[in-house]
Amino acid sequence: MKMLNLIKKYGTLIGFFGIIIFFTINLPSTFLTAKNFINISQQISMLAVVAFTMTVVMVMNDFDLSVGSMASLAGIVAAVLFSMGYPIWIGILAALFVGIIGGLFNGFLVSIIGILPFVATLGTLTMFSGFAFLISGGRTIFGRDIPSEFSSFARSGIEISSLDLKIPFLSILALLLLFIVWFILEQTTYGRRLYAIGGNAEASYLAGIKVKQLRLSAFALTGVGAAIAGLMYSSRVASSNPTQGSGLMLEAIAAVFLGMTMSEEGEPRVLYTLLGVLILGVLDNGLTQMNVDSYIREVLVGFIVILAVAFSSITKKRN
Amino acid sequence: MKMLNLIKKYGTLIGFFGIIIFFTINLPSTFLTAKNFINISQQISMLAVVAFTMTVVMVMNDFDLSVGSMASLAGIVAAVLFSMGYPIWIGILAALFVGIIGGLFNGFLVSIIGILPFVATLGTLTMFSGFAFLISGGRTIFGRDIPSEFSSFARSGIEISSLDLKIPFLSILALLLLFIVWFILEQTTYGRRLYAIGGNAEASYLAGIKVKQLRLSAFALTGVGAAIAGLMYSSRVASSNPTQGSGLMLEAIAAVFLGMTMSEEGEPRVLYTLLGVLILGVLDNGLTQMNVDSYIREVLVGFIVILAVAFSSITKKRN
Amino acid sequence: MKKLELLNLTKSFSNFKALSNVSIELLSGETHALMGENGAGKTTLIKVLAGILKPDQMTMKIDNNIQNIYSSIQSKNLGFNFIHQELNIVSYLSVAENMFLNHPYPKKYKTIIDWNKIYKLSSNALKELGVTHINVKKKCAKLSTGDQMLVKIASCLIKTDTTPSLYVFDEPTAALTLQESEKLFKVINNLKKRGAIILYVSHRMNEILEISDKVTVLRDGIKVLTDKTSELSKEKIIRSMVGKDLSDNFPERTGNINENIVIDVNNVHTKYIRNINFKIKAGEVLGIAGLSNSGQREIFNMLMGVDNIAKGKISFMDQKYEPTSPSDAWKKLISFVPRERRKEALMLKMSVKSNTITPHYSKLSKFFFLANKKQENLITNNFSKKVQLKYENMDQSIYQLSGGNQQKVVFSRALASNPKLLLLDEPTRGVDVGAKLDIYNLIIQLTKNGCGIVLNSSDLSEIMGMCDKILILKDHEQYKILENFKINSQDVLANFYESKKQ
Amino acid sequence: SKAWAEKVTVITPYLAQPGTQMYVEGFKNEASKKGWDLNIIDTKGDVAEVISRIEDAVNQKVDGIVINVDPSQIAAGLEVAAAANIPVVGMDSGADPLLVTNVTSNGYAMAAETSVYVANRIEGKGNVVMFVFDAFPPVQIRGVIADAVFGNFPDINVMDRITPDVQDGGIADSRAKMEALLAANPEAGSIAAVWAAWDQPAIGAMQAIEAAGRSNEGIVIVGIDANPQARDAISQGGNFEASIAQDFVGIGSATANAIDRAMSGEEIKSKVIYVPTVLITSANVGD
Ligand SMILES: Nc1ncnc2c1ncn2[C@@H]1O[C@H](COP(=O)(O)OP(=O)(O)OP(=O)(O)O)[C@@H](O)[C@H]1O
Ligand SMILES: Nc1ncnc2c1ncn2[C@@H]1O[C@H](COP(=O)(O)OP(=O)(O)OP(=O)(O)O)[C@@H](O)[C@H]1O
Ligand SMILES: [Mg+2]
Ligand SMILES: [Mg+2]
Repeated sequence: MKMLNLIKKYGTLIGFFGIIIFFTINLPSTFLTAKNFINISQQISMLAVVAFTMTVVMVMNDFDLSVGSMASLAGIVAAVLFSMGYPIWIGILAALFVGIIGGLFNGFLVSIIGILPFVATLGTLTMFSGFAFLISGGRTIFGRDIPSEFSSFARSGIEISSLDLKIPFLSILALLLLFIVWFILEQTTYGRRLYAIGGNAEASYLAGIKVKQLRLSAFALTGVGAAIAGLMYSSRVASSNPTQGSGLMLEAIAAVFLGMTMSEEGEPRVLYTLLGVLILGVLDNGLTQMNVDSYIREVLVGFIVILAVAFSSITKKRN
Repeated sequence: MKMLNLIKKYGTLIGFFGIIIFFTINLPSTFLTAKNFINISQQISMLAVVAFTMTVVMVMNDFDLSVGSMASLAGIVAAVLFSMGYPIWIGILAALFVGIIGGLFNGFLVSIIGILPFVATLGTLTMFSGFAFLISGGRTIFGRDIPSEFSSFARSGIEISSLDLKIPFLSILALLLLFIVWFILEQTTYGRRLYAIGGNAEASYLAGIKVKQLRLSAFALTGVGAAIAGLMYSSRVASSNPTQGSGLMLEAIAAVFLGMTMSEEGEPRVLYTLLGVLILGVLDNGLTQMNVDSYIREVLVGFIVILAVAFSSITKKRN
Repeated sequence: MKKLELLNLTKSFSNFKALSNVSIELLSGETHALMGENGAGKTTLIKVLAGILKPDQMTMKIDNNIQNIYSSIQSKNLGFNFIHQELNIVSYLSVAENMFLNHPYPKKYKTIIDWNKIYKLSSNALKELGVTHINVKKKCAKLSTGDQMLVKIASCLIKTDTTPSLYVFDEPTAALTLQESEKLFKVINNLKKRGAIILYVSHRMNEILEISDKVTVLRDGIKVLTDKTSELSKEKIIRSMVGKDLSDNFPERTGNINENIVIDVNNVHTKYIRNINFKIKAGEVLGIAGLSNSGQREIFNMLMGVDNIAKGKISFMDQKYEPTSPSDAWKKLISFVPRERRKEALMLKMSVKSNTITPHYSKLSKFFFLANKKQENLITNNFSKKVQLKYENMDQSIYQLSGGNQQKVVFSRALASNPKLLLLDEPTRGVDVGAKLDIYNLIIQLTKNGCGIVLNSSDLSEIMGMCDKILILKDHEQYKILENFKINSQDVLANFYESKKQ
Repeated sequence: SKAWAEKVTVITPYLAQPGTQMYVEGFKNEASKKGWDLNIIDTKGDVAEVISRIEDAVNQKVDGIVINVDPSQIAAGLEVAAAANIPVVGMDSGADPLLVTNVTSNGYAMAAETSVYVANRIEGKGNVVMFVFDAFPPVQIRGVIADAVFGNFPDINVMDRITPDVQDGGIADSRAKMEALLAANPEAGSIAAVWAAWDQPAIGAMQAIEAAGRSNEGIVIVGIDANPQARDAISQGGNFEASIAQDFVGIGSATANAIDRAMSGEEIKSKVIYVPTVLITSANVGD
């Protein structure tokens, strides 16, 4: 019984440390190094941003399936403006604006019209993706169209010369967003109200919480997060492609769920989401270094998510 | 008030006829022809099969996100066996078997372990896809590896010489599956029980329905449906590709939701799912014939799904 | 605020009048008890005050000034505080945060939450209740129901800019232990001394007599009594709650109790109840009574195979009976009418027919799996007639029926297998007088046919009017069985209200 | 021969493409001859992940990296490799200063050869359907060349320029698109030719034409790549008349040789290494 409870509580965490120890033993000189972890932090930065802001809606028991398309769309919007000769800041602002509008539209459908988040964001997923193709003409926008100041952002960072390390700007940006989301969710009345809605919408309503407005705005936040991730992606690959974000949605949701297995009552918490993202990123990095087939990695990831959830308190067996 | 209720009840259907009339006017000689509709029926046959069997789990208020991966996996399993020289029937049986096992695994996770369908099938989506890549080595299996008897199935049909028409086998197979699913859901006590579970799982349990076993078996059915669709797909393109099914899941779910907007109490019904699939297929066909950008089509599809759901009785405004 | 008056309050749900023309005057420094049977309209009145329900008609006066309530926020701003009947706890938030659910969080530098202040304010509020054992940083999920209730109560004591003037408690002690209740009473006394208005709802007679200054009794949405507590007695209150013509409500029991034993429950324990011992003969009605949440639900769970039997044994129709799921029970011809019909019995969006035949599909099938539509229609028709269901056709969705008729569908479902044992958990809840009578007649008919019946009801008159013997539960344990001929209302009430005190 | 096996990593987002599989095949053969410790990574369409995997490979201190994706999009990864002095060779990827060299077929020449073949076969007049894919640069340039060739014939009309959905491999959607076009243009001869920038859409178009019972209208279909399915079709002497065989296996082995030279410290002067191609028609398909 005690054993089982321990697994329930710390299973995912123990698993995470197990993975780290495994890689450290098998890759003695290259895995557990500052450089490698900086690498990982940069590789996961885009997924992390989406997962962090996805946490915001999942706190209310909602979903946003459209984040991947939104990331693609935002990247395309910026790139098209760049290619038309607009300055970088205009491209970025426009992309963020698209993120807000798209997010508000999701929120409107979910909270005002009352469509299930699953259906509403399934619809907008298709719409945003269509827009991304439409605006770009299906093309990848690359080369001279992308200003080098924009793409060099993803390649630069803060040098710590004493340690011969460079902290990439992408990682710093992800950290910043982690802090913002953490601050919003854990340190503001707004965030605490979101948790109340997720925990017991009826109680929240009875306590006079403005459920509709809060849901609306939370979706807007998630939209902006997706747009930022799209910009980061475009900067990293110095190009924009109308399908670039398509892998983000499922992975972000998986990361939040992995995180939820670590929290006390199975509620989403952004710091645990970070751990969820890290698990996915470390697996990717370590298995690549061990020359493990990338397909086995995929099977493993699915299996680990299922295992973590099965043993956690999110899963309630009916007696 | 009356008007609104009419729209609520028949909105999607009216919209469907509107679309048909629109295309008939704009494509006078080529749209509303037997030949074109036979074409459409063949083009949508794979999506239809997945959507029909997806209806089975959605009747219980569940989801299966893994159908796309399962379709890919089943196609790959068959093709790999073909390429190893096994006869066609073994390849097909093995693919169906994989469908059942995968479906049962989903059912096990959802009903015995108690994981939310969303999370469980998100995990198996990743796993099945990984297996498909693993087994195929990431390759498309094609050419001489695919027996011509297998691929000619999708190119053949029943000739109706008097009308100079050929009813494709793929369409016939989809119709057969429609009949089977319709029969199971509407004519057997098994199907009635699934609806009861969807109506109120707790009440069904207390009324003596074996909720766990039924959920388990329903997921198995959905798995088999996905496997059949995968085989159909492989036959149609005379090849198997580890990502071939990836577009199916979201479209199938969208089709079921479109169908739900037409049923009286917003419950999924397989005949309405057929209409949902038809709406998607007709849009594809008609807009392509009108040379409308495929991207605009995508935006339209998303918008139509949202519109249909927003006006239907699935959506309840809270006061 | 010195005086709060509600005048001519009427509230109906569709055609059903939950409150008609109720007027009530609440004074500062007074604890006003609101009493009445289940469904009398107490909670409805409270929800109107809280701005959650919109009344059909009402005039509210605060210190003789007319005041309207349009929303829960407005009600809060008037300084009204509520402990609602359903425990509205967000279990994964901390105790402190639950207490701040309806208050703005204090801020540092106007931006970040001042957690220290929150913890301090909330533990102070708890201290005011005399509660020191609850760590305000703990998650509410970790607390007992009683502690959660204390948290909710304490949250009304949090100091904010509007000074609270009205405290409304809807059955706060239902889940509390004796000591916890005593603490609460002290707090209420404190509040009273400070000039607050207290509106207090409870089914527990002793505490009403102990702490209230005035009592108002509602019956079927009508005010039947308001008086000083000192002028009242327990008997008088009960009589006005239940109504004088109590006995007229119940049809004559005819037919004999057969000597054949339908079910013999021999010292059974489950995870949740202990020492259950009873026999039911063919045609006999066993009543179950006790304070709410004393194990009533768990008895049904045991009989239906929802909870497994841990100790003891049951024999049913002279055979060993060890159900592991409700489907076992239905197969043996044990039928069940669950307590909460919307949650536990009905598929609201499905038809009368589907709802009637849900447990009987296997019996009605052709070739084991084909749905037999003819039989389904026949059964639905027959049993709908039998329960005198008012409906348009059997394909009509259930939610279109009135509450009473919904309950009749649940009954016709239970009868459709011609059960040997019928389990009824609060079968007349939210059902009007006419439908009630229909249900009672059905029960009597069944007993004539030799069906055994287990009837749980928190409506005491129903238990007394319908049962041959009464099993009294106390703290999830069988307390005693009262045989019919000895039963009078005073006896039962004594067991009810006082058993816990001993 | 050497004291330790050299570690070489091949990273591609496009392993599902038959062409890529053959490059990799040729590369593998050569690598096993040389006794390399080879790691092949498929990022399944994700370009940013290619960068991540390059970073991992660099961190793992491999001796050489081969990529199969537009280098301008993975500059971040190439810079990391360059900083660690690890040579990176492109396998049909595109030229880039950060690449030692790029081994490929001449895409301009292939597109020119097939489009001119079409123009000649239809005698410089009629409606042509083009299947293009501008999102992938090597394929995009083929479309540009074909546009130019067809544009130079006044009587050739490009009636539609279709970008098929390639998520499922490209055949099925191309077929559906072609079926719709055929339905919209029912008169015989209304479509003279189909030019596809690679073979899958050509196959889809052929299937659509056969299914519509219009194989005898003489619609000329050409593709590029000459994959086995296309060769099958060409050998049957139907509408699918020509494709261009890139020597995929040859590109793979040439890439292996190039990275081998780079790893041994040799400086490779040419930034592009072209491997010859062959126009495949029914005349030479059996060879
Ligand atoms: N939302 C609603 N819709 C329809 N009827 C309702 C609704 N809420 C309450 N009722 C009905 O109004 C009547 C009064 O209910 P109320 O909850 O006020 O009773 P109560 O006196 O608080 O009973 P209890 O002692 O069981 O809490 C009941 O018959 C109930 O079924
Ligand atoms: N949503 C609905 N659609 C159609 N008819 C409805 C709907 N809701 C209620 N009705 C009808 O309105 C009438 C009154 O319903 P209501 O629920 O108010 O009855 P009631 O007086 O509460 O009865 P009971 O005491 O049995 O609960 C019934 O005939 C019912 O069938
Ligand atoms: Mg009440
Ligand atoms: Mg009613």
